[in-house]
Amino acid sequence: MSFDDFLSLGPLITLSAAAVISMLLVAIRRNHRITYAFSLLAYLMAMTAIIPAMLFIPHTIPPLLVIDEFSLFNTGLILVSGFIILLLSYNYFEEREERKEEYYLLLLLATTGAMVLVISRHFMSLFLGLEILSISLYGLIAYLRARERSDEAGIKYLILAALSSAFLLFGMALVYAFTGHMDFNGIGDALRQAGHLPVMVMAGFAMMLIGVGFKLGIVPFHMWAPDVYEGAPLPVAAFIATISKGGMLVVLIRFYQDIHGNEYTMLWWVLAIIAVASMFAGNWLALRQENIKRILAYSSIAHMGYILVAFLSGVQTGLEAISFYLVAYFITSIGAFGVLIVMSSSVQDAETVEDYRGMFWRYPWVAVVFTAMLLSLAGIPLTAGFIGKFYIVMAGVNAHMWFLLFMLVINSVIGLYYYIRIIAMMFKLPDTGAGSVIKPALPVAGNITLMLLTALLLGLGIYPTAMMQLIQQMMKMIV
Amino acid sequence: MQSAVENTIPVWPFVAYGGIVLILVSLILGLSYVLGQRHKDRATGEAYESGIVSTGSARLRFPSQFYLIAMLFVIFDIETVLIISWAIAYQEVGWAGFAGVSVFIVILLAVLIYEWRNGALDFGPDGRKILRAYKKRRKNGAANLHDYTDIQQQQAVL
Amino acid sequence: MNMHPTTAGLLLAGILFVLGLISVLIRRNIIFMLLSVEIMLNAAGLAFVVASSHWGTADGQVMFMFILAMAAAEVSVGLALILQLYHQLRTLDSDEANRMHG
Amino acid sequence: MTNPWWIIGGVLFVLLNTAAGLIWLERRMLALWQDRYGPNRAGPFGILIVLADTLKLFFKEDWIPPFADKVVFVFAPAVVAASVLMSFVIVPFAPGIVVSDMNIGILFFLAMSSLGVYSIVLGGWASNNKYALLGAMRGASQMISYEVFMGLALMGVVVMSGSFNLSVIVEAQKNVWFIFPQLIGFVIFLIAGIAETHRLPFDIPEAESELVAGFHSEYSGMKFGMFFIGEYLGITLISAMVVVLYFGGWLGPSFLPPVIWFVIKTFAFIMLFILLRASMPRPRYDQLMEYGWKVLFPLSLLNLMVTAAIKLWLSTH
Amino acid sequence: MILLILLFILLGGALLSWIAASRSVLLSRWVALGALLADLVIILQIWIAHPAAGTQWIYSYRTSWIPHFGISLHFSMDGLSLLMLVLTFFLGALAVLISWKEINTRVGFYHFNLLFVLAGITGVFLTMDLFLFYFFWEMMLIPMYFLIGIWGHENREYAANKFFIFTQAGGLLMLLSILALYFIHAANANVYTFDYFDLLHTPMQQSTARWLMLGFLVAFLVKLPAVPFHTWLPDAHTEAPTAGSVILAGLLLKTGAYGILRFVIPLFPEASQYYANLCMLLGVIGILYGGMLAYAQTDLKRLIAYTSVSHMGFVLLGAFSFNELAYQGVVVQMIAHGISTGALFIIAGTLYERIHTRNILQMGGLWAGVPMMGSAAMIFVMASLGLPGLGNFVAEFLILIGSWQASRWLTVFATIGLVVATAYSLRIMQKVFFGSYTREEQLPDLNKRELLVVVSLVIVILLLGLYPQPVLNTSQKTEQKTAYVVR
Repeated sequence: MSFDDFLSLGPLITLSAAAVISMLLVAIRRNHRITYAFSLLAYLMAMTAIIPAMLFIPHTIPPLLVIDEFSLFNTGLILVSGFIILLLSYNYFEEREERKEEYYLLLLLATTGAMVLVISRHFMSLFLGLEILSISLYGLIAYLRARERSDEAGIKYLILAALSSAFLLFGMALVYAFTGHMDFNGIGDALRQAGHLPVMVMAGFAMMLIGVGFKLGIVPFHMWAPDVYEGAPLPVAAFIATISKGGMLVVLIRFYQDIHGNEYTMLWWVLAIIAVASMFAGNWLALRQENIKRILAYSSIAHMGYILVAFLSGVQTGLEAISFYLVAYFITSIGAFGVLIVMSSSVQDAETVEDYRGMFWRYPWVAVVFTAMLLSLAGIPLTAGFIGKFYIVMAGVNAHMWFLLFMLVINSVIGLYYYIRIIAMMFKLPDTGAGSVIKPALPVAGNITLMLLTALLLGLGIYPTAMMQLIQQMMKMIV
Repeated sequence: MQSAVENTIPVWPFVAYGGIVLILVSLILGLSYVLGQRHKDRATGEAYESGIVSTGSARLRFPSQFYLIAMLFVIFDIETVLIISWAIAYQEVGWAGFAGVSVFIVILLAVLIYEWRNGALDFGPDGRKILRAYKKRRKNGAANLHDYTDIQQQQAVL
Repeated sequence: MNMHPTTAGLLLAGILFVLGLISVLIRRNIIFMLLSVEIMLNAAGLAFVVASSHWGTADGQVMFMFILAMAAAEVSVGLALILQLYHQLRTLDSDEANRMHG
Repeated sequence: MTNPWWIIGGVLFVLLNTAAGLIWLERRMLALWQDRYGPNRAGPFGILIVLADTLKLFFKEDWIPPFADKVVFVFAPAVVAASVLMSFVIVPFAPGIVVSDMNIGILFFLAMSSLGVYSIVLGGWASNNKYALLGAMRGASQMISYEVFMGLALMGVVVMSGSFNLSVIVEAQKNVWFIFPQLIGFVIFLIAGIAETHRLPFDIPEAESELVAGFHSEYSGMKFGMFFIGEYLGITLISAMVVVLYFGGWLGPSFLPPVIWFVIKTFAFIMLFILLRASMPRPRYDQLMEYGWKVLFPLSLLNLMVTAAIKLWLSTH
Repeated sequence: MILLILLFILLGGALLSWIAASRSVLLSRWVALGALLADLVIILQIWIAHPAAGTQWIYSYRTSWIPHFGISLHFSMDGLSLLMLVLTFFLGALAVLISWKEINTRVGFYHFNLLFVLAGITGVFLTMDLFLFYFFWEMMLIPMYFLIGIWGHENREYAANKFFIFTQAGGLLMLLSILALYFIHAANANVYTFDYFDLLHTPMQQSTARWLMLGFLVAFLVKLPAVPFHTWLPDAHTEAPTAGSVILAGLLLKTGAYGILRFVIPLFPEASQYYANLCMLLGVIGILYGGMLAYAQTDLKRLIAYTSVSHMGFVLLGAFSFNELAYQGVVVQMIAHGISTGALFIIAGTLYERIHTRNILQMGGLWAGVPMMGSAAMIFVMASLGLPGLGNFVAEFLILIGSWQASRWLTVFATIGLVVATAYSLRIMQKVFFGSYTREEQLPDLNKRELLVVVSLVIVILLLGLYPQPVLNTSQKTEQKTAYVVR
C-alpha cells in the first residue's frame, strides 16, 4: 500500500480509525458529550481528508477499490449527511437511553460501510461495505431498547437483510462461477466476450438484484421499510433513508456502468417494471398512513422508483439526474426527519399526522421548514426537489421513455396528496384544544441545522447551476 | 485445481479409521444396551438432585453472561480464522501483511479493552455491586442478612 | 451420473440455498429463521468455494472467510435482539412479534 | 511405508488400552502422592481393576431417564469418544506412522476438539436435570473460550514451522524444540488443553462438590464410560500434541527408536496431568473465565505477533 | 429590468407584509396594498406610454439562469401581457381591500400568500422561457392552496386539495411536453434551450406535435377550466375566502386562457388546427353545461363559479376560431369576466359577511335593506348575461362573430348559452334581492371601503363596454400574430 493509496483513502481511514478510537474512548470514560464531540470531530476530519484525496483522482487500488470524482463526490455527500444526522442526534438521545455512547460508534461504523460501498469496484469490497453498513444498522435500529417497537424493527430488518445478503452472495457466486471474475470490469469484459447473458449469469443478476433491491427498498423488496422506519430511532431512520440507500445506489450505478448493463434489454425491462411498481406501491400505500414515519418510508420507496427511471434512461443526463436527485433527496429527507426529531419530546416521537395539527400557529418556523421539505419531496418549484425531479424527467424525455415518464407523472400527482395532507394538518387552525400532547424539545442545534438545510434546499432550488456543474464535471469521468 | 491433498496422501486410511471409530463407538453402546440389566423402582425415573425431590423445570434461564461468552467466542474465533490464514502465509506477505495483521489485532485488542471496561469479561458475582445492592436494601429496611447470602449464592452457582 | 464437479458443487449449493429459503419461509420461530438464513449464507459460501476451485483462484475462498465473519457478526447481533424480544414478549413466534401493521 | 491398516489398527488398539490403563495408572499415582495404597487387589498392583471396571460398566443398567431427550442423550457420549479418537488421525507417532498425514493437521485437530463441546452441551441439555444443565453451560463457555486461546497459541508454532502439517512441524524442530522459542505459547496451550479436556483442576463442568458430576449427572453404565474414556483419551491427546508441537515429537537421540521417544515424552506429560490433579485446587468458574480472557487471550496475541515479527526480521536479515 | 422590478415589488411586499404583521396587522395590510398600488401605477404608466403597442415587445429582459440546461430568466411584455398585468394588479389591490375586515387571523401570512400568488401570476404572464413558465405556473399553486386551505370556508381542505392536485397533474403533463419540445429542438438545432422564441418554429412530425400540444392543452384546460376538467373549480371557488375567489376567477383562470393564446397555438399551429373543432366543441359544452349547472345551484358562490365555467367556454371557443375578431373578443372576455365575476364574488362575500349564509333560498328581498349593493349586483349580473353597454357584451359579441366564420353550428349553440346566462343571472337577482324580505335584523349597506371597491369595478366594466378601443388597440398586434400563425 503506497502513500498515494493512503491519502486517497484518507476519509475512509479517518472515519474507521475514529470508530475504533471512539470505542476506546467509551471504554476509558463513558460520557455522552465527549463521544459526541469526538464524532463531530471525526466527521470534520474525514471531510477535510477529501481534499488531499482529490489530488490523486482517478486512483485505483486494485483490485478492490477505485477513487474517482464520482466516488469522492458521494463520499462527501455521505459524510456531510452523516454529519448533519449526527448534529440532530445529540438531543434526541440525551434523554432517551442510558447508554447512548455506542450510538455514535455504530453511526461512525455504518457511515464507514457506506463509504466503502461508494468506492468499491469488486464484489468483495461491495460485500464488506454492505455488511459493515448492515450490521451497524441492526444495532442502530434496535438502539432504543425500552421502546417496544424497536427490537421488532431490528429483528425484521436483520432477518430480511440477512436473507437478502444471502441472495446477493449467491448471485455473486453464480456470476463469479461463470465469469471467473469478481471485479466489475472483469465481469463486464467476460460478458462482452460471451456476447450475451447466459442463463446462469442472468440468474445471478436476478439474485443480486434481490439483495440490492432490499437495501434500496424497492418493490417487491420494500416490506421492511415502513416497519423499520417506524421502530427505529428518528436519526437512524434518516440514516437508512439517505446514506444507506445512497451508498447502495452508487455501487449499483457503478456496477451497471462497468458491465454495460444497458446493452442487455432483459435487465432494463426488469428494472423498469420494478421502477413502476415502486412508484405505485410507495405512493399508493402512503396514502392511507397516519404515521409520518411510515409515510416517509413509503415515499422513499416511491423516490427510489423515480431514481430508477433516471437510471434506466441510460444517458449521461440520467446519471447527472441521479446525482442531483440524491443530493436533493438527502437534504430533503434529513430535513424532514430533522423536523420530526426537533418536534419530538424527550420521551415520545412526534410521529402521527395528528401530532402536527396546527403546528404552524405554534412553531411557525419549524412548520415552514417542514412544509419546504415536503414540497421538495413533492417536487414543487423553488425547492431542490423540483430541480431534481425536473432533471429526472429531462433524462427520461431524452431517452424517450414516455411510458415510464407518464407513470412518474401520475405518481407525482398521487404523491402530492399525502404530502399536502401533512401540510394541511400543520396549517389547520388549532380550533380544538385536544390536539397534540407532545411537548417538542426544539433544541437549538437542531433548529440551526434545520435552518441550514432549508437554506440549502431553497438555494439548490433557485440557483442549482453550481451543483450541476460539479456533477457534470464529475460525470465526464465516469462515462 | 492445485490442491496438495489429492496427490500426496491417500484419503482412504482416514475414511477407514473414521469408519472403524464409528463402528467401535456404536458397538460399545450397543453392547452395553444388550448386556445391561433392567430394573424399575419407585424413584428410578426421577431426576437426581442430591436426594431432594426435584421441583420445577430443569430448563433454567441463564444470565446473559453466558450469551455474552458465546458471542465473544463467535467473534474472536472468527478473528482467529482470519489470523490463521495469515499465519500460514506470513512469509509470503512479508512486512506489509504483518502491518495489516497488526492493525487487525490492535482493533481486536481495542475491542477487548472495550469489553473489559464494560464488564463483559467479569463473569462472577461483582462484589461491589452486591454490596451496593445490599446497602440499598438495608437502607430501605426491608433487608436482612439472609437476603444478602441469597443473592450471593444465586450468583455464585452460575 | 457423470457430472462436472463444478456443476455438481453449484447444484449442491443451490439445493442447500433453496432448503434454507423454504425453511425461512415456513418457520415461525425466529431463532430457526435465523438458522435457516445462516444455511443460505453458507450455501452461498459453498458456491463461492466451488467457483473458486473451478477457476483456480483464491478469491472465492477469501470471500467465504468474509461470509463466515459476517455470518458470525450477524448471529451475535441477531441473538441479542432475539433475547431482547423474548424479554419483552415471552415468545419467539414471528407472527406474535409482528405488531406493526400498515 | 508401513501398511496403513496396521497403523490404523495399532493406533486404535494402543489408544483404547492406554485410556483404560490410565485409569489404573492415575489411581495408583494419586495414591502414591497422597500416601495411600490405591487399587491393589485385582492382579499384580491391582492392574486388573481396569478389566473389572470395564466389565462392570458393560453390565450396568443402560438407563435412559424418562424425562430426557432420548436420542440426544445417547448421541452425546458417542460424540466425545469419537471426536477425540478422530483427533489422533493426524498425530505423527513416528516418521510414517500416522493414519493420515494431512497438510491441514492443526486445523483438523482444532476442529475435532471443538466438536467435544457438543457432547457436553447436548448431554447436559438432554439430561433435563438442573445440575446437568448448569454443568453443560459452564462446560460450554469454558471450552469455547479456551478454544480461542488454544488456536491462537498454536499459531506461534505454525509461524515457526510455516506449516499446518504436524510431521513438518516435528521435522522443523530438528535443531531446537519449539518449547524454547515458544515458551509462552506452550504454557497457554497447556493450560488451554487442560481446560479443553475439562480435566482437573479445571473440571468445573462436572465439579462433584457443587454440581454432583455436572453434565453427566444422569449418565450411567457405558454411556458414562464413554465420557470417562473420552476424558482419558483427551489427556493422552493433549499430551501427544504438546509433545509433537513443542517437544520435538519422535525426535531424540538415536539409541531408541522414534516411537519410543514419542511414548516416553507423552507419558511424561500424562504424569504431569495426574500430578496436577493431585496437587492443585479447583479455581472458581469466574476466575477461570476471567483468567482466560483477560490474561491468556492478550498474551497469545502478543506471542503470535512477536514470533512473527522476529521470524520476519530474521528472514530479511 | 422594469419587469423584474414588478416581480420584486410583489415578492418584497410579500415578505415585508408578513414581517410587518408581527408589529401591526394594519401595517401589514397597508404594505400589501402599497405594493400592489405601486405595481399598478407602474403598469398604468407603461400602458399610457405604449397605448397601441406599436413595436410588438414593449420590454424584454434576459439573463442566464441555469446555463447547463439552457434556461434563462427571460421576461418579455407585449400588449396581451400588459393587459393581463393591469388586470392582475387592479384585482390584486381590490383583493387586499376586500379582505380588510374579512381576514382577521394570521393576517401577515395571508398577505404573504396573496402577494405570492400574484407574483406567480405576474411571472406566468411575463416569462418567455418555458422552464421559467412552468416554474411560475407551479409557484402560484402553493400560496393559492394556503389561501383556500387556511382562510376558506367549512370544506376548505377538500377543496384546496382538489384544486392543487388537478392543477399539478395538468402541470406535470405540460412539463413532459415542454421537455419533449426542448429535446426535439435540441436534436434539430443542436442547441439546448427553453427559450420561447427559439422553440417557436421547431419542425417536428405531426403526430409528435399533436401529443405535445395535448400535454400543454390539458394543463391549460384544467386551469381554464374546460368541461371535463372543471370539477375542481366550483369547490375551490366556493370554499375560498372572497379575495381568494376573486383571484381564482379573475386571474388564475386567465392564466389558462393566456397559455392557450401564448403557447399552444403559436407553438403547435398545425396541431391546434387539428384539434380546433374538438376544443371549440368543448367550449360550447362548457358554455351550456356551465350555465345549466349554474341555474341549478342554491349556493351563491357556487352559482357564480359555474357561470365562470360558462364564460370561459367562450374563451375556448374564441381561441380556437383562429381569427382576429375572435381573439379580440377573447382578450376582452378575459378582462371583462375578471371584472364582473370578481365583482360578483365580492358582493357574495360582503353578503356573507352580513347574513352568514351563501344559500340563495335563505335570502330574498334584500334590495330594500341594501340598495347600493343591490344596484351594484344588478350591474354585474347584467354584465354577466351580456347586456349591451357592458364589457361582456363586447367580448361575447366579438367571439361569436369570429367563431361564426369558423363553425356555424357551434356558434348557434353558443348563442343558446346566452339565453341560459339570462336565466341564471335573473335568478340571482330574483332570489337574492327581489321578493319579500324575511329577516328580522336590519342589514348595513356597503361601507366606504366596499363602496370604493365596487364603484371602481363598475367604472371599469362600464368603460370596457362603452369604449373598449384602448384594450383592443393594445392587444391587437399579439392577436394578429397569433391569427397569422395559424393561417
